[in-house]
Amino acid sequence: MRMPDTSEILLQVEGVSLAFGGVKALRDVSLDIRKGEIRAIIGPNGAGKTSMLNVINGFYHPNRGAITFKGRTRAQMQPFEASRGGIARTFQNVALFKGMSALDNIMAGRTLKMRRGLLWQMLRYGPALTEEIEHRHRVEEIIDFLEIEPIRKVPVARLPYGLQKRVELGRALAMEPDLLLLDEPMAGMNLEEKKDMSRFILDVNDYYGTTIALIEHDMAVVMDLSHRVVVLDHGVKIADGTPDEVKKDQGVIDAYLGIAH
Amino acid sequence: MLYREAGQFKTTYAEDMAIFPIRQDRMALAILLGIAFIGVPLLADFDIWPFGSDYLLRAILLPFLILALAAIGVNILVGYCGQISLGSGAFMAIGAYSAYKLGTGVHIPLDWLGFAISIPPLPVLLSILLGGLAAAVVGILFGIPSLRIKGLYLAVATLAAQFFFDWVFLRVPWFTNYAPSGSVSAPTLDFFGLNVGTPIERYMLCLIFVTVFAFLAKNLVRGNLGRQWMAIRDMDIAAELIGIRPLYAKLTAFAVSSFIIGVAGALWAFVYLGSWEPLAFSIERSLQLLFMVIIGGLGSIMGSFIGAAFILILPIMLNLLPTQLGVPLSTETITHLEFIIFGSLICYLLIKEPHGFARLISIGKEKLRLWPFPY
Amino acid sequence: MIALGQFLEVLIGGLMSGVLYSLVALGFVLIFKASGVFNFAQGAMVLLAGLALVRSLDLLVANGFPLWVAIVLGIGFAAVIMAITAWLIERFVIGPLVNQNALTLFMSTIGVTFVLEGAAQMIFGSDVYPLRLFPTDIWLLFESHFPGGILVNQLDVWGGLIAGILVAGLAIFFQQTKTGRALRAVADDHMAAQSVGIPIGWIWFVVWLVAGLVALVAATVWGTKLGVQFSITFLALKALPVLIIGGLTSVPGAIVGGLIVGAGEKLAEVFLGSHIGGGIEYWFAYVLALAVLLVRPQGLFGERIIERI
Amino acid sequence: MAIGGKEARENKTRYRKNGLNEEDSYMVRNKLLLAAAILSGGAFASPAAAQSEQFIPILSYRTGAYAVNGVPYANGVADYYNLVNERDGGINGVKILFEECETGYATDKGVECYERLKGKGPTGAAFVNPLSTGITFALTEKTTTDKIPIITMGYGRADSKNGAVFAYNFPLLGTYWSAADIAIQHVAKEVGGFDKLKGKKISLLYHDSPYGKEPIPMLQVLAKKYGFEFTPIPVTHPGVEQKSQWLSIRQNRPDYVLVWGWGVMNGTAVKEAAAVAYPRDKMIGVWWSGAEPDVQPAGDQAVGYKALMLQHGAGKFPVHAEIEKHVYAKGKGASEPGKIGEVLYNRGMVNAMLGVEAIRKAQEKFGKKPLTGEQVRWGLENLNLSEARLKELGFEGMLKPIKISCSDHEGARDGRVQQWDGKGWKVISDWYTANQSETEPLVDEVSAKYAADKKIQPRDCSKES
Repeated sequence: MRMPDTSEILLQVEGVSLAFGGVKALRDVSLDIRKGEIRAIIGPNGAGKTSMLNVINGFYHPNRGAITFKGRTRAQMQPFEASRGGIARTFQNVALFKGMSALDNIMAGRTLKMRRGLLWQMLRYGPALTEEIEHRHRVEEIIDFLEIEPIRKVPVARLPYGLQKRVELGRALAMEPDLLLLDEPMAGMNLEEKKDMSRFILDVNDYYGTTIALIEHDMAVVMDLSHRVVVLDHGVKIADGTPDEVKKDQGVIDAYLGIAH
Repeated sequence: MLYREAGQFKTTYAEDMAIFPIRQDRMALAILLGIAFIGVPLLADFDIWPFGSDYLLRAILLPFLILALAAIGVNILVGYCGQISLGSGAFMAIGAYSAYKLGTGVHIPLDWLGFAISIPPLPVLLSILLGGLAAAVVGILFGIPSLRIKGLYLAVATLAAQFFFDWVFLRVPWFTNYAPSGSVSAPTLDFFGLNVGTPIERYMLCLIFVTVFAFLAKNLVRGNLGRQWMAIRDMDIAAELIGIRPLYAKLTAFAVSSFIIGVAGALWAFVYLGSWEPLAFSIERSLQLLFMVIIGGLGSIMGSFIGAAFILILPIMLNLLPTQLGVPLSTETITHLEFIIFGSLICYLLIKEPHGFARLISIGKEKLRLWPFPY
Repeated sequence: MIALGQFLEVLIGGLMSGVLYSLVALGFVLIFKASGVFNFAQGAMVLLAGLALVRSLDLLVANGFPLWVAIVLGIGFAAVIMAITAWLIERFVIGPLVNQNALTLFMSTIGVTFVLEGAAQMIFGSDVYPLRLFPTDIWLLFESHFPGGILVNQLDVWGGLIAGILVAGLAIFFQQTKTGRALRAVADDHMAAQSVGIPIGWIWFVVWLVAGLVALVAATVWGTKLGVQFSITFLALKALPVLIIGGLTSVPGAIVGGLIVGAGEKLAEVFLGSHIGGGIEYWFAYVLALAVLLVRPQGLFGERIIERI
Repeated sequence: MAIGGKEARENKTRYRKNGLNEEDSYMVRNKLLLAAAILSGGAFASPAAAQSEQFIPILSYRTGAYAVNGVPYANGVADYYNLVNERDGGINGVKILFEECETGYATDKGVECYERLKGKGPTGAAFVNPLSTGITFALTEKTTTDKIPIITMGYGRADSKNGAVFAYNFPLLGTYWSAADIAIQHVAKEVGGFDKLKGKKISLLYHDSPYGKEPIPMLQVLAKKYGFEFTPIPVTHPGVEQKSQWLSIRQNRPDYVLVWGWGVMNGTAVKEAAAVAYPRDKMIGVWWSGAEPDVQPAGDQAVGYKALMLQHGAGKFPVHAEIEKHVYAKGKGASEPGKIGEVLYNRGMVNAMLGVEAIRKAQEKFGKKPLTGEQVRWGLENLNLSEARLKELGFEGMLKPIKISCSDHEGARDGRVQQWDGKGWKVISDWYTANQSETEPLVDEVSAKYAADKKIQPRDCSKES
């Protein structure tokens, strides 16, 4: 496996706590994501993994802590800051735009890069048309890459789950992100589909050099894919390190076996 | 076998992105436009029934075209952007009264500042378009709550616009040029020296408006902005997280939608009614428009036309039919039956195809594509 | 300077009118709570119930029945009509539309409105039918304290009493009866309720029936006030802001919302309307509702909307 | 359709070149009609009308919020046409063909109904009577273009009294400005003279629509002249909620409240007045707020309520006997027999009679055949019903003589006041005639403005015959 070339830190989360009413989803968690690596976040159900991703891209606002992204430190992210800064993500329960085709879903990922105003778009002429075609080229590259050419015009609601996940990945890739957050990209997939998805993730990391943070339950996948793993349990970080280190950690084993502590 | 796209290869993305990528669709549209732009005027010109009498033109086609235009506007907001509005009637009224004011000259005395704003009467075309613009501005204003209020709560909130503007145009005599009855009548329809008076001229005028706006709207909804609207509609949170600004997407939808509805309102007042009062744009109108887009198909420009035709013409047909067939029923019974049948049909259609006629057509097309094989 | 007497009088009158709006709004809340349907047909149901009641009453009285017998039989007849209506709506409209989005359901109830309006008038006639179940005389209170006293209409007081009894009855129904509890379960999650064996079709029928009976109660009061006639259907539009302010899912909310709307719009009309042209109560309630929503998007008593992803 | 089109086109050119006779052309037209009717599912085909019938549309509303008032009126109209057909075999042998269209008091439906019916019959609509001020406003221009008179008896736009500008509008028997003047005359009489009006408070409770707003300018003029304090109070359509208006009235204690309502608003006004203990005999309704359905539901609370009469009131006259004999006895009556002679039924009948008499007048000039709207307009403009003629028609005691002219499309402006005694309407006043010196300046001013806006060159009435 290729190791990331730098140890430059892309994103740093420090001492983040998040509570909903009385429920504490995250308790004083710190972690960093280095540029170019694949970072896995694992933990049993309810450990606060998705909450962590939500904090990173600004959907949840932590009660305490700081987030440093590309060298700028803030108490909380805003969704638009995150997306503009190059954080893209996929969701645990596919969050595609159900009424739109696969192509349009991925094109929607290009929104931030499209500049032409309402009037040009209304005429669909000149610069607006040129822009639309140019972005279509980029999107078609992604479609080729994900091997979903035949379904590009199919409304996503009609696609099987595995393909939906792929389209969602395509939408995130269309944003040309610096940091890609994947929330259980392989949940509910069969072995074949998992293999495909793993290949795409590695290729994205390899080919585009995109930094990836992923949540995954399948340990085999996690151990194969990721450079470094962080383990959460009940909102607390209990381990952080290379897959091999984490695998041997007694706290992690206990957490997964459900031993009270 | 008629409807096949085999053999139609697209070699560029531009071709693939054309408004109707399938040849047969293009031909159908060309024929439809041909009939609308050439056939109808020809028939009317030679006094050929049913265009010999004004009824079809003035009482069916004219309101159909204008309400179809309004339905396109409503569809952009409700169908594409997913923001339910029950205030469309108000935006039609704003378009109508603004156009009326601009068309008859605006005079705002500002005595306390020592001067007055006076705008001479503007040409009709400009007044209608500016009327749309006024509706767009108010649309943006009433769109702001949509950032916080969602779904049916928003729908009822938009009723505030409906009732407020009903009242404003009833109560503020400035808008009606101090007409004692509060009923106003449109200025002469003078387009670049051409006086639009006869039914067929009115029809052509509305047809041009509707065609132009339908194409512009179609371009918008299949472009970047349209994708943003639909993204907001389908999953606003995910949309926000991929960089779509809800504020921008929702307010542009409110603006574009209100603009089109406003223009339709101005046409309704100027071209169809001639004289009107705020009751012409009441809550019933808003509900009627909403029905049109839902029965026609949310998120479909073509559906807006079908919905408008259905909702406008069905009650008239139901009302006409017993008399035509010579069934001896009293007017009262006919009207009650019209209500019952119309209501039942609405329910039936919603149950059979909640996505409206547009979905039925696309299913039909798919079947046709595969025909004669079942799948 | 606003006279205190007049202010109190308008305030009381407004609160009372508000309770009458609540009577209509209650029906909305019941149906929305249990099935997520925003029932535009509530106004038409009031008309139907009122017509069924007053027409059968007239017929019975004309045939020599004593008044109290006629009233009991008339109310029974109207209740049966509402039950049939509830069954038809559940069976042919709401049942088949289960799991559709809120907008489709809402529009289908407008379809139902057309059918009910047409059918009710075709069967029972479209004239205005006087109904006198409650006294409509007035009381003048505190005449010693204020010139002219404070005017209170007995009908309004009856309306308030009935609304109180109705809310209490509904509370008991929801809390104490098996059907009521099943109904709350359905309201929370109808899939889950179905999976534990609650017959959902039956429950929805019951809800529409209860809403129909609420409509009947509203019809007795409003019918006495206006005479039973088509215009009663316009009450639906008066009840909407009440509903929104109170929150779509809250029975007490419907009452409080009614009080706020009634008092607010009457005070606004009397004390503000005279300065800006009159007729502002036409939109005042809606603008008030909009303002409330901007602060609390789920209404005053509505369940909080939590966004997840 | 394409084939049909070609045929007709050929037919038209042939007609022009060879002078094809009218009958042939009619046949071709009929064939085309049939073809087109089949093509369009028959929905738009007009049934082939007999050549000798005069078509009159009835724009009515028998459903919706205003049905309570619309039904008796429409019944009166239909019954009178049937009477003419059954008793006289039509107007001088020309049978009346009439068709109702339901407007629901909605302007756009009214326009649709007008378009639907205006071309029916061999000569099109003789005249149209929308029974809605809103529809009247919307139709005014269209009827002028189509040359079809629009009869708005006791309603419509008050400025259309000026026939020089409004050639096709006929606000017969009284406009709202006349009504306002008559109402104030009656108030003056009750308080003991016009000089006593000074300082009195008169409120106008009005339906917030063009209908209700029409009298306001006239009342403002009168208020200035006589020095009474005038307060307009709007009631929003349809008028079910009037509590705040009446609470205000209770505080302001006006000496009189004029009611300009329609439909449910009238009955509600009476009940709310009772609810705030405002004396009903200080309320004066316009002639649209003074019928049985407005007071009956209120029961005893309505006793004492007064309303203007558009000349006639309730009650039966010789013409009613004729209707019972020729129409109801044959089972062709439209109304419940018990409701014949109600105020609005009578008004519908009067309205139908004036239309029929206008056609009869026009037949004197244009021949005893179906006439066009333009010809009927001449008949209306030259209509002159004397006392004797009214007696012949069986309307003696209901109406005073009417004479319409180019400059006076109103024809008469007389009214009385009636009072509800709990069982029926009682006439309580003498005849009043609206003072033209009050109304005329306003009519001239407003109609001149309309003419200028619409670029209408007013006719010179001295040259009209």
